[in-house]
Amino acid sequence: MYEIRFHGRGGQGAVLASKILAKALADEGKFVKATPAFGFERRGAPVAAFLRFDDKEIRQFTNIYSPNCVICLDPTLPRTVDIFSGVPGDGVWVQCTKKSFEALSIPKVIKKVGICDGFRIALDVIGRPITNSVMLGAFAKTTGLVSLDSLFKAMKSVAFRDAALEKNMEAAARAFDETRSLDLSEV
Amino acid sequence: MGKAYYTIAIQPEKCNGCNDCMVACAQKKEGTTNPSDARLSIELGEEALAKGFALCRQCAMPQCVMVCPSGALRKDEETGIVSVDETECVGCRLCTLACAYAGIALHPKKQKAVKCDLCGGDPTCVKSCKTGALSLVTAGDLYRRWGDLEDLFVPGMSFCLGCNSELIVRHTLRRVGSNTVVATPPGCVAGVGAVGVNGFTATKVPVFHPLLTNTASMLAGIKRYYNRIGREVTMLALAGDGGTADVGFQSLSGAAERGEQIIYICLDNEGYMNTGAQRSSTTPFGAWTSTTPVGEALKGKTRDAKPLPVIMVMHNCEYVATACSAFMEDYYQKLEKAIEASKKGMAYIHVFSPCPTGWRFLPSKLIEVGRKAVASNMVPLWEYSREGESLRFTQPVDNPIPVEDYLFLIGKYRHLSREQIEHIQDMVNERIRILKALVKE
Amino acid sequence: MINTKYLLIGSGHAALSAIDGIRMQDENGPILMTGAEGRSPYSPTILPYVIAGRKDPSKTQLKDEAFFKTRKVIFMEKDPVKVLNSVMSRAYLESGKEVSYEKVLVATGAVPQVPSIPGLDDCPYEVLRTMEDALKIREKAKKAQSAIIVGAGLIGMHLAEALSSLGLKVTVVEALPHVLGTYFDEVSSQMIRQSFEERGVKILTGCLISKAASGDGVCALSLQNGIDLSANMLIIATGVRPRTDILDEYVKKDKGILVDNFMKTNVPNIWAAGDVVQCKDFFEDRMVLNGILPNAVQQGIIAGRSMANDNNVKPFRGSIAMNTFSFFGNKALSIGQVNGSDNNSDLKEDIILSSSSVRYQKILYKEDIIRGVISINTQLDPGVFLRLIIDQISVHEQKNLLGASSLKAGRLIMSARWR
Amino acid sequence: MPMSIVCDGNEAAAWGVARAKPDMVAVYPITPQSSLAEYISQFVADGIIQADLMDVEGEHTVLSVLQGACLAGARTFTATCGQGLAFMFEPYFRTPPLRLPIVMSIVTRDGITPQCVWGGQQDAMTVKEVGWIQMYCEDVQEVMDTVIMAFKIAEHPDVMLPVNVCHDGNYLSYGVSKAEVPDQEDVDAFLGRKNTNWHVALDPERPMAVDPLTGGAGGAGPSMFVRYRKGLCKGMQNALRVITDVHADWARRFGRPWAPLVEEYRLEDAEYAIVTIGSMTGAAKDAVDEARGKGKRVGLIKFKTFRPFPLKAALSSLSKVKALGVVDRAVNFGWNCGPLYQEILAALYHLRECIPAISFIGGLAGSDLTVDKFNMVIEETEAVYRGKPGPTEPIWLNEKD
Repeated sequence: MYEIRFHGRGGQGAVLASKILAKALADEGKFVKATPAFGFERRGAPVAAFLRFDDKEIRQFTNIYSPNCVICLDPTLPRTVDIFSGVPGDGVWVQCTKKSFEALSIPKVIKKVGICDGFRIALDVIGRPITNSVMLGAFAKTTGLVSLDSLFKAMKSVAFRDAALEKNMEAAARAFDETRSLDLSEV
Repeated sequence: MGKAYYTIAIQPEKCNGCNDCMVACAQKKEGTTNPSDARLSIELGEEALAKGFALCRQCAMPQCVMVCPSGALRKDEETGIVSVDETECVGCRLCTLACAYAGIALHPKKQKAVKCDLCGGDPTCVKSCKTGALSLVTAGDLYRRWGDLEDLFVPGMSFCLGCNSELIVRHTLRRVGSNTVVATPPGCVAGVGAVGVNGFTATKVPVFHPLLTNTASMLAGIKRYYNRIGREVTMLALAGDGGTADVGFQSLSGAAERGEQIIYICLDNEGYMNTGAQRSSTTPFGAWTSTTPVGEALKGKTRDAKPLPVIMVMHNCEYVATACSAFMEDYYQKLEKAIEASKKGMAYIHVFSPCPTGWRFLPSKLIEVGRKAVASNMVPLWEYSREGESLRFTQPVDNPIPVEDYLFLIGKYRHLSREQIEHIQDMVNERIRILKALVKE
Repeated sequence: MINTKYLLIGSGHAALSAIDGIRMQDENGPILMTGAEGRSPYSPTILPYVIAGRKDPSKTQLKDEAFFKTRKVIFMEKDPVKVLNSVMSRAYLESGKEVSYEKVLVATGAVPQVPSIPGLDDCPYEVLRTMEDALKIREKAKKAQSAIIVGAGLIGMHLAEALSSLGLKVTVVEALPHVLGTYFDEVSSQMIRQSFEERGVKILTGCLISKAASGDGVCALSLQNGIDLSANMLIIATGVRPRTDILDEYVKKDKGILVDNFMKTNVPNIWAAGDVVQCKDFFEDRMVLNGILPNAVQQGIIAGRSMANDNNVKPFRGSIAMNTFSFFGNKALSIGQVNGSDNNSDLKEDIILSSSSVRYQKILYKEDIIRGVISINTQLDPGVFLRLIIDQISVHEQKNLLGASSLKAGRLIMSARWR
Repeated sequence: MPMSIVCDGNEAAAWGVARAKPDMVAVYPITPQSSLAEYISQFVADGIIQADLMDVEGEHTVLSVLQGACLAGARTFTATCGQGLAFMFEPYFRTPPLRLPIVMSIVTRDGITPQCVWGGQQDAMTVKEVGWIQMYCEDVQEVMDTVIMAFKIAEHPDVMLPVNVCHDGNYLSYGVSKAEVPDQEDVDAFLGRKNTNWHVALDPERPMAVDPLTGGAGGAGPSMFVRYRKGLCKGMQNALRVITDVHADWARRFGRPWAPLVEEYRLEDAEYAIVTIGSMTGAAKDAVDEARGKGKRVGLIKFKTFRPFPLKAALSSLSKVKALGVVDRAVNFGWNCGPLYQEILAALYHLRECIPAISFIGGLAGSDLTVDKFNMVIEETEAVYRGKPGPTEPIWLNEKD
């Protein structure tokens, strides 16, 4: 079983991202379960979403406390939220940032880091700093756990507001191209 | 005395001003085709519905006959026709002064009074009218027509002696007819067994108890489904003021806003009269109820009644009217409009329903209480239709009697102080002022 | 002794209307009506027409036997009440009979008012109030060539037309400046006067009489302005006064019997209606005499309903002056307040005047409410205008049309108010 | 071909509604049911649901219009929770005696006060005594399937009662998982011909008085009233059989054999068991597996049908073990325990022996019932099984979160 925790701010689409990824993984034959952390939908407030997938059926519908992977949709969030809480080790971290690897402080529990200047891509392509699709592209590139095609397919089945489907796919694709990853176990 | 006679009735909205009636009359009575020779006259005003009629009503107590100094006018006790004996008329014209309907005039050549004699009982004008604006009816005809309709409530329901609500619900259902689902929430109508008791039903139509709170909602659900399956069934609420203005108000408000096709009749007896006369929001200021009692410190209700019918006007209703059993013809006309309006949306009629038991007056005074309520403007009778877009007084009261003439008929007001009466009079004046502001000139 | 529930004293319009008023509420309560003249009920209003020969005196009856029969009324045609004992609820008739009643309506009407003129008592003058008076005048007129009529009120002017139409040379003497001054304003009054004068009737207004004398089939009057008049007939038509002489001192009277708006006197079981009463005025807060037929009918109905304990009876709206007056084929009408100039300066007038023909109309308004109408030969429905005045209907929007096209406007306004 | 989707529980319920083809739906939004209201509205807008959508002014009216429509013959659906359910209570508690087969999802939510918009089963548990059938779902797919089955159960002539399909606010309402939307023709065949008001109707073509005054101290009233009451109780008892049959039929047609009343998990050789209800069961099963991996003989009993209380099925399962840990997501204030626990105690009276049981209360106000929590439940239950005296008060699982 593989557990992913999304961190974002209200309005960036973390919950939707977890849904899209769940669909994409399901399409690839995985068993999935995703739940958002619940709260009021205030813009800008830290939010989290959880996703489990496995090759066999998953039964538990709970939050995730020791994720294998942390996807963070907002560059400022690591300063206010302990996004690495409970990561047991050998963790994967996909971060939206324009910083370089060198400028990141990477905790010991993280084995692999993927970075992507999601804000710039989102602003360039979508016109708004909504980074969920972008960071799904970054996740795909970093981990290789899901294909870009599956993500596109999942996006198509989600009702994007403002008919922004094309732009979201474009943003994800560009993120896939631009994401750079660093495998610390090889360092 | 008391006999019902024939008269020619006019429905102004059907008249197209063709003059056929006048020409036919002139031909018959004067041998000319000049409308001005006719015994009836219809003048057209500038607005479509404005018509000026001059036509004898064959009054029950004809003033023209009573003032005639010459003995030339008489009302036939058998046929009811008021006629002129031209040989005895001296042309003094006092009869024309006595008639407010312009129903009698002086013949310009003969200098004798002339008037409609119903052509002896088969009036030419009515036959000539193609639009059906003119018809020959008896005053009693209306009542007979209503009487001929089936009473869809069973006899033997346990209403109080002289109950106004019984009068209204029986007449209402007669007119609305059997293709109807009746909802009667907890209240007097339900309390007397309108839905039935212990397995016996009290109506010949489908009937049910909604909750006190959801009459309009339940009817809306039924109606929507019948619409869905393409059946036209009338929804009729017979509810009290508690189920309408108090706890039932939210559901009524929502249904009106959504334009649910319901005829909603509120029988406003100004309190919870079937459970011991407790206060409701339509209980008027100063009234005694068992929860607004009269004692050293309190003297009846301390707030004015909620003006529900006016509130309903501003509620997307198709039709809103007030009514009173002392004016049954007025009620029937409103009921007919409500039936039509309910095909498009909500029709709401607020019926003033004096309660001899809970208000403390003799059952025999019921109609008098109703008349004085109207005459004092305590209960102004009006209607509003979305099509007409204006409020209209159906029984305008130009010189209202003082409210105390009404209040003192009723036990629940017996304790009122001068200040309280003045408060009520002020409230009545203020509400009439507001209503008048809603009348489109 | 006769016992009755309702006693109606008088057989004129007021008493007859009271019958219908009572029967609206009480179908069977015994009603006894007493007349004075031994005739079927008739209206004094018809008498000038009898004199003129336009009405057969045998066909003046207002109600036939069937009327009394269907309404279960005992009518004693010639049993005038002499005294009414209000304390004992008894009426003593001139025939010596006694009637014990539960409720009584006094509708004794009025009697002519004769001014005190020196020498008049010795003159063979006539008055016109009863059929007997009318027949007498008619007989006398057949032999006479001329007549003097004192008083240019309705009766006087009616008589002037009647006698003139019989070929008599008629002179009318009036103390006031205008004829029919109660009902018509200066302009209309002048029009009427002119019409009379064109037909040879001599009219002297503003004239007071200093003395009367008679002899040799001729009556002579000396006027204060020095004019002397003489004629074969002298008729006094200076008005009437309520006939209250049958009442005892317990019933309150002023000029007439004082009644409230339900026609009740101060004595609980006594009502009064018609010419005998003094009642509320429609426009002003004062008690006025009420010698007007339509008012008498209204009062009779109200009195009857009130006597029968009809709780829904609406109070009398107050006395409104009104009359229709026909002269030489012309039609005059007067309702309500017609003189805006006097003490009613807040009234506004809307006048139509035709100089070429006898045609005049004046509508008086107080703000948007009609207070009075005068019409001479214009087209309007008198009853409709009366209703507009009584109901105090605001006619702001229709004022122009009311003046220009009174008939149509009146009908439109009234019809809009019917159901 | 069934459509495979990944959706949350609210969308799954909406798909269930779509396949059941109701005539009228009325919804008033309330967290965490709102997205269900939105899905339904969107489905109506898209023509996926061809029902009359009554967008009314509150839950009280929601149920009222559905009662009216149902009395005229309509198949109806709604959903609510928490305060909405409380506001609806007046018409809610007359729906069963009116014998109206209305289906309503309760997207369970904890009660106020303190103010709370998160999951918990306090709402549904509070209204359990008035005659609605209540079924609690564990999974997204089960929500969809149960909504469809609910119509068949409600409208069964032997039942004629309203059904609540309960799914947990937050965890199931927003929890996403793979699900299959059955084909319309298959559902049509499963539900059969619709006949919702054969029994009670407001129709001028067959006039009847619905709900006359009945009762009083003498005459025909009291016995008639008792007849109505017994009829309702009978309908409830019949429902147990019908629920079982309908689930069996569903399994046969669609290949998904949901336990209709009570589910047993690894109970056959269990010495003690934990008892669950709703979406917590998944984590509980994982905990049982873990414990089994450590050699502990623990089993699990899950209640799907809570009303009517499936006494026979419950006894059959409960009697297989020697100690019980009952986990509730609501509070029974009167007994200082969880409501399911209280019911289990009542059921246990029917066994001649005394089985010790502990009341656990967790998952209130959206709190998380994780595998760890159930590990603790298993430990405590095992201790009681081993002879340790059970606690006299409930154990509050999220007390120290």
